[in-house]
Amino acid sequence: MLTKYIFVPAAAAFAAYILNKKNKKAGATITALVSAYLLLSLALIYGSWELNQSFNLSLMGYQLEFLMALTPLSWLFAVLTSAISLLIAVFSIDSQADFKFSSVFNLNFLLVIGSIMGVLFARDFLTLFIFWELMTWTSFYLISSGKKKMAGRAAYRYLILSAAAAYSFLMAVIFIFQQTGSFAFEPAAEFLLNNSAPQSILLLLAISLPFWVKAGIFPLHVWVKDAHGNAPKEFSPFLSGMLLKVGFYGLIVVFHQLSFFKIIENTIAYRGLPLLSYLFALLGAVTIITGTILAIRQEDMKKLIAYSSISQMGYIIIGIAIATPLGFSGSMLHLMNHLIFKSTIFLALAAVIYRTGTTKMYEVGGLIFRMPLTFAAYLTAIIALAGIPPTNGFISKWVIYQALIEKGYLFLALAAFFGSIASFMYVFKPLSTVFLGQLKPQHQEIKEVPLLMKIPMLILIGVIVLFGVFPGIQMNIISQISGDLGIETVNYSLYSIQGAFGAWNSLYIFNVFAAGFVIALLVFGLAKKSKLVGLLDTYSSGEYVTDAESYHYAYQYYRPFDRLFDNLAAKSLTGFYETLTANLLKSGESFRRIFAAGRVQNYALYSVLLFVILAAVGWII
Amino acid sequence: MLNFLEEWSFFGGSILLIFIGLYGVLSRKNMIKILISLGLMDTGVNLLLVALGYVEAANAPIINSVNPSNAAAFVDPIPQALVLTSIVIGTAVLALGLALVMKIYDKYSTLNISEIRGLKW
Amino acid sequence: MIDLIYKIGHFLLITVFATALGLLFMGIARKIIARIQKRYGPPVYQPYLDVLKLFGKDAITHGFIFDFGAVMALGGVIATLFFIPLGSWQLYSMEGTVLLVIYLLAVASLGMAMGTVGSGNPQASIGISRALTQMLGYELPFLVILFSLIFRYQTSSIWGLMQAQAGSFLNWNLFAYPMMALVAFVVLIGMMGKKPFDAMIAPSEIGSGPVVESGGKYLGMLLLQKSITIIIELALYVNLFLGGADNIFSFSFKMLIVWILATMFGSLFPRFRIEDGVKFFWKWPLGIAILQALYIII
Amino acid sequence: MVNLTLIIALPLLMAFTMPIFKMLNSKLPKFIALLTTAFNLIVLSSNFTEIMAAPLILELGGWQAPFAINLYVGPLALVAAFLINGSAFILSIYNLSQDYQFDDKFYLLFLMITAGASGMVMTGDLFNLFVFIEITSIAAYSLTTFAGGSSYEASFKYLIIGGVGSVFLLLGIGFTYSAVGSLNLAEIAASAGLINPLLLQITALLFLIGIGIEAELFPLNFWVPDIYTEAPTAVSGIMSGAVSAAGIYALARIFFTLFPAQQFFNYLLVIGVITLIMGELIAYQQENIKRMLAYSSLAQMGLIVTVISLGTEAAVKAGLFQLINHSILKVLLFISAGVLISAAGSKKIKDLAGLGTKKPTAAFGFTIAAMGILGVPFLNGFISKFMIISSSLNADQFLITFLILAAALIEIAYYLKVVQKLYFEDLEIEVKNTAVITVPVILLTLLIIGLGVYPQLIAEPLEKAAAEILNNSRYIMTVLGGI
Amino acid sequence: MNNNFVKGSWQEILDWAQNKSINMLHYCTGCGAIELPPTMTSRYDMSRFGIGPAATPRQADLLLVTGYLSTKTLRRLIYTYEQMQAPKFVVGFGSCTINGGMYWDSYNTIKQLDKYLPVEMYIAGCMPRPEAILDGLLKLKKMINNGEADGYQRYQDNLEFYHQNQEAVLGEVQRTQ
Repeated sequence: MLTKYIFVPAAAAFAAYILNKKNKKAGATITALVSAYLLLSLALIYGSWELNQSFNLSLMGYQLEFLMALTPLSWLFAVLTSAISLLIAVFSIDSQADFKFSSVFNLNFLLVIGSIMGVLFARDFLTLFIFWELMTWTSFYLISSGKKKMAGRAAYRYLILSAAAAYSFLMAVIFIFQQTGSFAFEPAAEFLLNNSAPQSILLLLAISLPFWVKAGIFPLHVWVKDAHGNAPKEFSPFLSGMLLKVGFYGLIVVFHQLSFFKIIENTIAYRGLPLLSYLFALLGAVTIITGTILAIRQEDMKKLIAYSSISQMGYIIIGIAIATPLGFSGSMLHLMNHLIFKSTIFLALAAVIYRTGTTKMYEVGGLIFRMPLTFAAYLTAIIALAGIPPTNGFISKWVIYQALIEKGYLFLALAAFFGSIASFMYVFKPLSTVFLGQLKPQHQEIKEVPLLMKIPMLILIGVIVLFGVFPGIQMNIISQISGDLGIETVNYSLYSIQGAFGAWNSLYIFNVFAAGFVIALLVFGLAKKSKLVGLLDTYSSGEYVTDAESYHYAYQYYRPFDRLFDNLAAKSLTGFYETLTANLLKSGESFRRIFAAGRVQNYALYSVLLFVILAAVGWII
Repeated sequence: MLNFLEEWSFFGGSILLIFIGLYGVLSRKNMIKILISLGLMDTGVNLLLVALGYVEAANAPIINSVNPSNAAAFVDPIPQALVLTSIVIGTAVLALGLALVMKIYDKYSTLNISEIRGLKW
Repeated sequence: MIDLIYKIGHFLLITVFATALGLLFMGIARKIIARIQKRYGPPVYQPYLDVLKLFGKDAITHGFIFDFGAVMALGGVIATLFFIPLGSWQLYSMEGTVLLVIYLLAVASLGMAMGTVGSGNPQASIGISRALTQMLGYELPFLVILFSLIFRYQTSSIWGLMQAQAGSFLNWNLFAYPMMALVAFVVLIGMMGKKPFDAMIAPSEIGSGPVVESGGKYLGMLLLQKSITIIIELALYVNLFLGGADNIFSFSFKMLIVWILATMFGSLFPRFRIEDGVKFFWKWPLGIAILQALYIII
Repeated sequence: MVNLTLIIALPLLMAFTMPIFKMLNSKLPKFIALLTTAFNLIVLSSNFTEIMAAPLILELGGWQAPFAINLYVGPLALVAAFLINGSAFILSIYNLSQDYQFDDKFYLLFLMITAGASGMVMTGDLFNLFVFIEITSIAAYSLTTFAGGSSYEASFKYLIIGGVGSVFLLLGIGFTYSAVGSLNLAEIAASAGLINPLLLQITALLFLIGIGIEAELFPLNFWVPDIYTEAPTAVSGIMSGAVSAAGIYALARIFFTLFPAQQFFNYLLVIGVITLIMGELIAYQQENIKRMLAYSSLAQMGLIVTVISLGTEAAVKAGLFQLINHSILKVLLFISAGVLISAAGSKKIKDLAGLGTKKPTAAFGFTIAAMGILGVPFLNGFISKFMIISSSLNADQFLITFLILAAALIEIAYYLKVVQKLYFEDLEIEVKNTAVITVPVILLTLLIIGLGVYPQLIAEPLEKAAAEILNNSRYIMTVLGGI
Repeated sequence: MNNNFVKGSWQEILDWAQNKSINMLHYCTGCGAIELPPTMTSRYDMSRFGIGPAATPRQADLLLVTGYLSTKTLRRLIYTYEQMQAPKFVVGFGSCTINGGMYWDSYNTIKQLDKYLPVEMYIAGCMPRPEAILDGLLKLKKMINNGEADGYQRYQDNLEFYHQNQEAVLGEVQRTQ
């Protein structure tokens, strides 16, 4: 009974809205309960892939049927959504104390979860479109309830972009509906297959446009920074964790289930890969580079992490686009790992924002002494993001590298290497500016976040390390998916994955790492005990340091590196979109000035002119 | 020859009247002149309507002692009925227009229509 | 079980050997630089004395993260040592070690970075930000070289790459792909933070960079970490380009030659500014590496 | 089965006896207006099933079809009449709680305008149509002046354009009469072949301009922004909800029955698209919320005309459904905008910031209506947008579909700006107390969501209306009864 | 303070290591600083004895006070001295550190360095030449080797004495916590 996954959250949403009016914590607890319930019931129906459901409706003379079905891919995404929303809900029970729009937030949050479930289980374009629109609208309201003015503009730009893409989707889908008579995926796939190649490619591109926008790939990534940066701190993890991924779900559906790859098989190929999918991979590479360069420049922590999400998305699209078994499982692995460690980072930063109230990095510092657990969560997460061995981030990147090197795509590999190495830089920046360095006087008495906010962080740390050592858990669901989509699977065991050039045994590495650590600890213990000294007692060439503010190096952390890219960052893509819309609407303004200038005699004159023109036209024809 | 002139003098006259009225509405600056030319257009159209109903050498469609109902030659009564209602409507519109002009005059203290630009947008 | 003990014993032996060799190399380097500057310079065993002195001195700490950083740096480097075949000693023959080594080195540098920035001294943070920028500079050409090597020999384990160069010295990669070897040499200098690329520990500008706050045993541990890193990087270079060696002595001899060359090369040039360093790395070495890679792929 | 003529007769009667009611008790006129509109609704619904079966012809004055003035009430006319009287009913509920003191004259004109609009929709005779158009416009001229200030100027402009338009219309009627000799629509349609093509061309254009003003087509609709902005809320509501719907009906009736030549439909198509694009572009620029709504309703009219002039049955059905949705949504928009304006004391959008919390019902009404127009699923806008796109696609007009979608995108842009201002910005101005409009808002929201979730409600009447408007031969047969 | 509980032999090894490798923080206060570069470079080459410059007090063992000391500089000097770690030695250059030298009657110089910091050794000369510096440093290494250079010990033992002298001249001195 798949519709229950949509209607339970929807019903709970309205209940949460009403209850939250009275007591601030009620809304978030309801969200937590609902997502826990979803997670549980999803776990129970694992494996029953034939579960589907359809009901048809004759609407204004159109025979429409709405199909819902459970596939391994949608099961995985549904589990991820409900897991992440459970953690966020538990986190936001306390963190919404000071949040003005908390009841609207919970209402929309549950509606977003419900609509995502709808999108995932939809097997026909109309249901997909309806729930996709709902998801866009509810996330629009969620984003605009963030920081004052900027959140409004960010959400506004996000909605216009996704609405334009959704309309192209609608046009293409209705065109197919007229040809095949039904909205379901299968007949559309056959029709597209035996249709003329360029036309079906065009159609599929139009259908995949909203997925490109939602996934934040290069030309359409403009909304991601502002949306994540200004969304309320509880929603950013969900936004960058899950909403970006739903875009990828769509892309996978378009590439594999609508047989996009089979269609472009025979087009001209570049090194064994159809040119179009190589182009997508190239787009992914460009996304990595732009995302990384712009991430390094950011001063606002959430914007920095938003850009890092964009660049990580580049990895996933590269993995999907090169369509090799290794590539696909690498990108799915990275998709899951990215969700895990990205939401940990955002939760950690949300905890920092909850306590300090600011998102600017140079306004905080030295929080490790006041918030050690948040620091630990953040540290594990960035180790995973940077792709350092004992964590899950490295495995997915390693698999993607194996896939790239196996086929010898140099430029894609170059971008991937650049992305992962540069991620050390923008990952270390918040660590050193927010957590290390000098502790500001006004943050002296900050306490650690309340218990309910600690639990999700702890769970996520555990999951990062767990998947880091035993990737096999993730692999068996991925192999099910690739089996279902017709890609042969990569052989793996509980703690090792067989790459193109060698297996990867993460348990072994973990033991060696621990051994090295023990030796170093021995060396440290043998020497004399060291004397603890305060933070302000540091070498400052003899000068007495009194105020921590001036002694904390945080503003423009990588100024020398940024100088290399000053001109590139200046002409950002958003400027291009802004001017495009601005002069389009200016034409409206000039249009009005010519015609509606307020003189009634002109209006009368226009009616006579219309008569004369039409008469002339009629007379000529 | 005569009836041709007769025939066309009605149509030509009324259409000419309409054009004069139209020109008045489009070009005059003074609001009252605009209203007058609007009235002119109305009368022009009414004349045209009546002219349409003209029948050769027939008398007015009024049944009284002089020409009882069974007389053959009546001018077509329907356009005249139309003209009646349209005259009523024309006068109503003009009266309303004049009242509006008075109100506008109170506000802008001018009758020149190009100066009344309150609603530029 | 015995095999485990054997392995641990072997592992400890290698760690001690590498540290000793590393410190010896540092002593030799100081001797060579002194000789170039026409002065005698400290005795070759000077680094051992420095380490001994440092572990004898008292030390101050700035809290838990300061200690944790130092331990993680040394631990990471020792763990990386485990995966490098030094001559005949091969502890770990599993595949995929080249990429793993690059990232494990990153663990060590991240540990050191976290510890030193934890000290709260801005000079340390500036040093680390320079180090990371420079790492981005030299890491890119190096990974392109690795990409082309792995693609050429279809294996990503160092042991495999070494075997591929067996036979006469003619088919060492140094001679098979001379340009790539040259680029790798320049990257090696950058990786070790030798003279032209040592903006991150510039004593005059930022008071010896990251290590500004670490005295006593912390400086000692960082010195040990530096020595093992030198050994690892040299070993990597020798394995990849000089065909490794069957016994440890010829292996360390090859390492010595490369080390002397690097020191000499290093002591001639003034220090690069940070962004010029990155620009340099991305202009010539990266260009040549890409050309080489294209040559191999096509 | 009450005689349908009452729908026109009763409001006129009540209108002219309004001064008497005022003398009895000053509050009475409001309730009388409410009662009459309610009565109209009851009469209409009682005839509903019977008209669905076969269109009803009512002779006034006892004569036989071609001579007498007859009312032709087909399914389309019924739907339009329902729309007009429905919005009048809702607006009179709104007037109940209105704070500004309208005396009996307002309600007199209000009933007159409803009667005029229902008359326009139901008449089967050309001149009768002209008379009803004039009644509606005169009522509209005078109703706008109730808001004082620069509304005189607006209604004067409308009067001039209306005057010129009525002259054109009268000329058109004159020429058709001279050609065909009868004013009955069916008679003219039956003998359409006789008129020489040149004259037919001219008369069609004259009608196009005459009724185009009422149906707010491109060059003729510059009175719309001034009137909707300056008029009191109830008036702009009735104008955009009912009167423009009647205008569209008249346009469709004339062009589908009298001049079914494809050439005129191309004109209408082009004019409609220009109106749509022009309306949306200018609406985006507006600071004044009522002017923005005016341009948006003008653009929607353009959209409806474009879709209907596509000519296929699916297109006409989509156009009509959009017409119904548009009226409901616009009435709700104008009501909530009116309350918001009186709360903020100014018509500028930027002063409406932060009213979401202070005026929840009005802000909620505005948001629901805005989302309805923008086509959010489970609301009525979505179904009509879906039908418009599919009908224009299978009439394989790709460019038109693209333009419609682009216009819809611009529409999203400017509605969102207002919705965001309402909810997500903090309040600067102190809020004046305003009328309570919970009843109309709830009624309309239920209607919007009801139509959105279960559109089958009006699927069947729409089908019949579209079928009936398309083939005029059936129209002639029913009216003339095969003479 | 941690000297006594460690066995004698281990301390000897440490002293031997200490003298073999001394990190020198040359605090260029006065005119003597210019003498140090020649001692370090190829002509006299101080580094062959294991003595090299250190960038920060944390890494330094030896504090060279190379010339006259104004009161303001003394405050910085004391703060740097306290930032240095346990086996630390102070060497004064020239007569200015001994008895004020040519600034003997100026109002703002420190006449006798010994009152404020425990000085191991003075190297005479109104700025000693590199040979003198080398000779002094070699003597210092011998002292360290046989454990006589216990300046830091003396500073710890009679901390009170030194603090009073410092506060007498400087007023309130900020101590590292």
